[in-house]
Amino acid sequence: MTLVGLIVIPFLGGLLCWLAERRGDRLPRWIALGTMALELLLTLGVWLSHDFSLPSPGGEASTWAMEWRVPWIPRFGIEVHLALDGLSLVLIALTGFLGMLAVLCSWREIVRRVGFFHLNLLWILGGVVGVFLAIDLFLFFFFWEMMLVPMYFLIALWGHSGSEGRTRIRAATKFFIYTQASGLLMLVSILGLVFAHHAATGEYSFSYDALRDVTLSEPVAMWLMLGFFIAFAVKLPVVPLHGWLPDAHAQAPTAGSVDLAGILLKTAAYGMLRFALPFFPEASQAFAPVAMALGVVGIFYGAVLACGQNDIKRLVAYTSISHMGFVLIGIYAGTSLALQGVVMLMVAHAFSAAGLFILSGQLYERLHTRDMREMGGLWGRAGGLSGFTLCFVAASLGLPGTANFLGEFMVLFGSFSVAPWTVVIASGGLVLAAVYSLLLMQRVHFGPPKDSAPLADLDGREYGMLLGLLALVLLFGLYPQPLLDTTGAAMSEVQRLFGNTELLDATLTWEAS
Amino acid sequence: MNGVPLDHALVLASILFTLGLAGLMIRRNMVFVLMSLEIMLNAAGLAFIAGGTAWGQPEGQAMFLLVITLAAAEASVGLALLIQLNQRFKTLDTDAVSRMRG
Amino acid sequence: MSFLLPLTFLLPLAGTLLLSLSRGRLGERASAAIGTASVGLSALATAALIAGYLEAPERQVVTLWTWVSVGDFQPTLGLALDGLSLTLLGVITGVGLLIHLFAAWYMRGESGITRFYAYMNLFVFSMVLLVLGDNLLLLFLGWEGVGLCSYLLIGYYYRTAANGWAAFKAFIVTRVGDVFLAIGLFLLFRELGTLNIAQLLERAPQLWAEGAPTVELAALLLLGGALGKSAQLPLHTWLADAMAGPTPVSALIHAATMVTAGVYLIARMHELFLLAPDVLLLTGVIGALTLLAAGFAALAQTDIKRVLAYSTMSQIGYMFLALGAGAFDAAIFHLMTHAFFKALLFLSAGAVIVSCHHEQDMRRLGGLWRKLPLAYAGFVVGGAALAALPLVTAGFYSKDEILWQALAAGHGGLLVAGLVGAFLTSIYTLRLIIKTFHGEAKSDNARHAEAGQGLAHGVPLIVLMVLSTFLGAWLTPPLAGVLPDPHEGSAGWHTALEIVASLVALGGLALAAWLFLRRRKWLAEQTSQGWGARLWRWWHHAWGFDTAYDRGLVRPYWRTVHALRSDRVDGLFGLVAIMVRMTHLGLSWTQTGKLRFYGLSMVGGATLVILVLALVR
Amino acid sequence: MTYLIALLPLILVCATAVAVMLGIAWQRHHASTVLTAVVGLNLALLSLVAVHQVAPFETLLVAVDGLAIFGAVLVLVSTLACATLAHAYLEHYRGPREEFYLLLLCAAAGGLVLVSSRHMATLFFGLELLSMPLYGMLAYAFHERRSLEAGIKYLVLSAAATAFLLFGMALAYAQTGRLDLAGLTAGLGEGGGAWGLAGAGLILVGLGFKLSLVPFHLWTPDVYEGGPGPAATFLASASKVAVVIVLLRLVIESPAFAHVGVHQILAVLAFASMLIGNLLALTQANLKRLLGYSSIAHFGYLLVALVVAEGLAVETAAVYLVMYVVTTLGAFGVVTLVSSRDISGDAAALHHYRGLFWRRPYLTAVLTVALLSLAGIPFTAGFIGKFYIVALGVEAGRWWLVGGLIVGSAIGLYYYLRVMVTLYLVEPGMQRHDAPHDWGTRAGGVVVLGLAALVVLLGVYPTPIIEWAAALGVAHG
Repeated sequence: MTLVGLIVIPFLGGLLCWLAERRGDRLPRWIALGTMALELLLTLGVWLSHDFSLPSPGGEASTWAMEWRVPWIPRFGIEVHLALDGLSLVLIALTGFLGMLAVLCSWREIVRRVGFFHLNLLWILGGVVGVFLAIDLFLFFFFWEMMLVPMYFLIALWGHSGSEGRTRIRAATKFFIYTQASGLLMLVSILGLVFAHHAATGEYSFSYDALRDVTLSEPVAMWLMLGFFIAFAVKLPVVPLHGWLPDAHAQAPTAGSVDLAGILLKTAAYGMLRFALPFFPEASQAFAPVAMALGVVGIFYGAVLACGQNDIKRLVAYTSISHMGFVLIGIYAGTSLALQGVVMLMVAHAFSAAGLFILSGQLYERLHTRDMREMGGLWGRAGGLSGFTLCFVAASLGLPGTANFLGEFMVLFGSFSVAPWTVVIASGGLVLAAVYSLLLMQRVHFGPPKDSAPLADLDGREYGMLLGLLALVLLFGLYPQPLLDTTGAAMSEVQRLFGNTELLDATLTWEAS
Repeated sequence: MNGVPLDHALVLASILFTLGLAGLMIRRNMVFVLMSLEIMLNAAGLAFIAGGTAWGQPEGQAMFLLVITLAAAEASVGLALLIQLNQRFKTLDTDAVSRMRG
Repeated sequence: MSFLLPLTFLLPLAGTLLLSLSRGRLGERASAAIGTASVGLSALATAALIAGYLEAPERQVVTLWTWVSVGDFQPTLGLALDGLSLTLLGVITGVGLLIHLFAAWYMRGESGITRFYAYMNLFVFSMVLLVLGDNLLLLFLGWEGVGLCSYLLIGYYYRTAANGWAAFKAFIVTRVGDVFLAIGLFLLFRELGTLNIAQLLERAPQLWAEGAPTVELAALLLLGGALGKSAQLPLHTWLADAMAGPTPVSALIHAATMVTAGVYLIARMHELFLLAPDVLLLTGVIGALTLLAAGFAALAQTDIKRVLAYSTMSQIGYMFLALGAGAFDAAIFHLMTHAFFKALLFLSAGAVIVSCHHEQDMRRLGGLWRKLPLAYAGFVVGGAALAALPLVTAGFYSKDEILWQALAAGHGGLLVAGLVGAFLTSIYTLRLIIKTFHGEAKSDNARHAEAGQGLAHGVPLIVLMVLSTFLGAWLTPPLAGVLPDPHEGSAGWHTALEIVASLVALGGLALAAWLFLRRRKWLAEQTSQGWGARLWRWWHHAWGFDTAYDRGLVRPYWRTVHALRSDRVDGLFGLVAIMVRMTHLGLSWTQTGKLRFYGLSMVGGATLVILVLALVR
Repeated sequence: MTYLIALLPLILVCATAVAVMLGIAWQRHHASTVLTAVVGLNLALLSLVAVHQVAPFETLLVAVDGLAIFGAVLVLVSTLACATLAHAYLEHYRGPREEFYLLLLCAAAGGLVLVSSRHMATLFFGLELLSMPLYGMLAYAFHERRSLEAGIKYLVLSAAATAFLLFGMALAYAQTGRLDLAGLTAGLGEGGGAWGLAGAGLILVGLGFKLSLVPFHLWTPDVYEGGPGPAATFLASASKVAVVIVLLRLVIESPAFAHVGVHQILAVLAFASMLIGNLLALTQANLKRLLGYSSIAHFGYLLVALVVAEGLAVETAAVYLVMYVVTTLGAFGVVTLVSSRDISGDAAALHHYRGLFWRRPYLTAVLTVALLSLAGIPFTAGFIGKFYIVALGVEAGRWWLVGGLIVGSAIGLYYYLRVMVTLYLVEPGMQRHDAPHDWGTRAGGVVVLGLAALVVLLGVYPTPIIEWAAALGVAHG
């Protein structure tokens, strides 16, 4: 039931916020904050009370720490089937935490229709939690698509209109169409799997375990895998399919950007780890070089474009593309080190990107612009804001000691044995990461100040948020083991299913001989 | 059976039907449009009769009765609307009735 | 005693945290006090460690906790103390303390002292971690950390955009080297399955024969990292621009400690490099080239600090030369003495600059030796050490050791390069002193120079002066057992070389004195026209590397950025959207609203249907 | 007796129509007329339970089986909704109001005949009984130019389509000598001959027109836009359902009709309808026209079930129909309610709806849910429908159609979202034509709220509908 609670709490909280709107603006905020705090606490409680260490080596025992299932649509064997393992736990905790941040960072920014705003915000989070928990593919798809709607409203109604004719509604629509259309491809693939299973066993089932065991012919597996891959690639995003991201990030309100970068992008990586690789190990294996190449392209393309932006949020958005390139490489490298690195990088990127977006939002509140050409020399004016920017920029460029460094380097270390050249080229991205990160510093905080009047310093809420984020970035950068232990079992399961070990062993023995 | 082969009758019906269609597409006057419709319906009726006769069944003629009834009903409703058309638009030109488009 | 080891970096870290979390509530004095005290305490801890080590010279390892543990990948937060790291630790905290102290004088009255000390402490923290880390990943942490601090401190005067760009350049160029280092790490980990330095060095000879391609590659990659950090060709361009930072920063980071990290890295990994003789030789050649190129460039600078910057490159070139010759201990010895005398020179330069109201162009200085006696003394002592004045200076002993080792190892070319470099060093050093302190004051700033006062000003200079003399050379680094023993050679040759080197240095000084005191006009004429001017400009711009990089890399990159700025790939999808819209418009045109047209379309449709039926059958 | 029970719904509806007619003749009274109509329809709906007991039941002309009952339920529910909406809509109409219900009841009777027809005569009879009153309903507000235009257009084109259908029937009859559907299709399937073939084609054209499939779709937006809200609602829901049921019988129940060519044609029509319908709606600024285009696309999707015509096809079609009807009724219901105060034509232009949320949140919520459902987003009935279509396409390996559906719904999203967000935008100086505050307690409000609830409920818990449809699939598949 805890699992159901995890999903239902945000939805109920959202409704409450809406209803509380008529009692003033403060109440919905507190309700939303409380809801997300409850969610986080519940997750932490689960974390403390369950053992996420490695399951029995045979792997036959259930790999889930918690499970809950009831039939839903018996006609197709669809069930409400929720399950939790280390990976989902970490991501849900992340959702809870960033949810709190999202509520906090819109405390001042959102002044119109507060209740409805928080309804949307919490429903997104509820949908995301659903994605992380659903093990029935129908249910997964259900939540996958459902969470788009409140996100759409969030961007379309509370977003900022951008420069150069980019309106928030256009951005929101673009986001929606990209994700929805690609989602349908995934639905097609899911159904393909289901019917393949039906053909083999005569039963309809959308269950994870059942569909994982379906044997497919090679071309069919490849096509179905591509369906999944494209859906996740759009959301991650992988480069030719990234078009929605800069617009959506730039135009969304701060809370929306935080959620998008921090959590929604992670659902894609989660999907790949949970579904795309285990379902189609051979096809994924065959596809891995392409995927990794796309990852490399993403790293460089995102970095180069980030350098060319004038809008600070667009810059940060493109850096996300670049970072997700590393994630993609790590996922398809498939060694346990790389996969653990992917988890690390996801968490780290959630923090650093959230930090940067919150900072951009605070800058916007103070300067009423996101155009970096109108900034410059803020260091002396903006007080602690610049210092925090520096810290998060450092995290974003992968400075050792931050979680981002560990994530990136674990990915690279782990992938090097599988794809050395990819890693060598991708490492070049580290230089570009430094370029765009420091460019941000240079253009916003260094140089001659445009105006001498000091800006409002950070208040306690803002300071606390940023300090908390920073502390987490450093904590996971220096002592990540609790996190890695939690996801270790889940990742080794992925690695086992993905079956990259043979390949790895082969290369090693070949080189040793 | 009489000497008219089924095919001939059907060809005749087809010609009638095509005539009606052509009228529908060419004439702009609402009255002629309604007349064209009548011709088309009657072509269908003719075909039914031809078929019924050919197969020696009464159904064809029964259908013809239905068709006639329909034609009458349609004409009456059509004429009623025609009168309103004339009142509101001051014309019987169907092309004038094209305010809604796009 | 094991608690002392972490203290060496935890104290500066505490300083950083205290300063950065103060949110600007600390005053100037409090900030300086905290910043200096933390390093001072760290230096005390180091002193205790040194005492302990001299008593019982054995390797100490302290593991704080396992950083990450995934399969084989198990880097720890582990510290290892041996003679090599102890030497570096002493230099970092000792010289660091003096410089922190001096900065209290230098920075007085500036805004943002708290920030300055926070950065400085963070730097000391990172640098200590760099030398203490017992695995390469932790070393990399320190490595990048010092890079960040260097970036921040170069850009300390953020209001001038150029300073920011200089900092930017410094970070990016060193980052290029860092990427090589990182790839080297990947390679080593894949091949040897560990990042622990001791284990690496133990396993490497077991796996690889001397000169095996993989080990050559790994060494080459590490060398790439070292080149970036230590400003050696071809990644040297950032150091001269890095002088935009406050002068104590230049002294600490860009002379004494951070830039020598590359030397430390190679010395630390010397067993790997010994397995890769080609790369080792390359190291020496690069060192020789850098020392010459930077020596010539130093001749043609007009900014005090830039002269010193090129001189630093040149001296690190010596260290690389020594490494290339296999004389690792000589390199470290020179690293130490160089830290003393170059810090002294920079601090003296800082004293001059502040005294002269932030004037640092030699063409606008002059005649200061009476007004600024202490700074003058610092320059003379430091300059003498830099020029390796025989017998009385620390620089003589260390440089001599390098040249001798090069000879003993049979690298004649390197020896010649070293001697030529020594000659150049003498010339530019004397030029620097004469131009700055002698002749007439050439600007109001110089005429109204005010000598520095106070302990914070005097103590560091005097201590460093002492260390720059032969007294400093007595502090022999305890490197026995850590680094391979120096080459043995005949004592006769050694003495001969000492005499030759002394003559070269003295000859350089004599030539410089003659040129800059007697033939000033002739020199000015020669450098302002014809080939002389061209050569001068070429050297002034340090052989035009910057221009070449700008044209070859930077501008093409920005052109790419500009070309892609509007996200062309996304534009392709935009094209689809436009097509959809066009189709929509085309189709909307069919909604004419005309009854007859609608009928027509029905007939058309019917015809099609029937045709298809007929055809398919 | 069985006969009577089997035909009880039809009888009840006709009787209600007569009663309404007599009532009008005796004394005009809006509320009581509505009441009579609603009671009659409800009785008919209830009587379906009894019909269920005797089904399946067949005569030469009608087949009262599961499919017929299913169709009858949908038709009656739609009619009920229309009647209730009409009450709200006509409340402020200056002119005779009561006749509308008479027409509505007649059309409903036509629909009932149509869903159970298994003979050309009943097919034709039902279709005309369904269409003829619609002319009147569409042109009901004839003093309003648009309404009149809609009526005329529909009259002429529908009559032409009827002519096509009739002529097709006649040709087919001449070829085969049979008028019952099974026999006719069997005859055509055996070889047909040129006349029979042409006949089959023409029949398809006639039915295609009623379903507004591309290229017979041009009338749809004009008629939807011009017709009064309740009439358009009926046209979009009950009338289409009935025709689909007929087509379903025609294509699925008579395997002989599974002539290759027919399936190819249906596939092409489906593909074209999906794409063109959605493309046409792209920048549409009139909500009713937009819904018209959207319905073109939706019948394109639905047609996939008829193209496949095996496996899950019947089940898919049934589920999709339910989802579509519920959603469409909701969407049109809101439009009708919003328009109900407006004297000068229907409030269908998008700017009428700007910021509606901040004036009438619940109504907007209903419309939002309906639009989301049309777009096929989870948590709504439309998603289940779309899921079925995709599943069917995948199962049958009709990749082109699946691709068309994906592209179509991507395009579709654009305009659904556009409308949706308009509802929430605030503009200063917005024109306000507010509904009375007690709208929600009135019948119309209750109906649309109930429909929205149903849309969500079916989206979350579709099992009852699926089981019903699955039973149909077993019986007819």
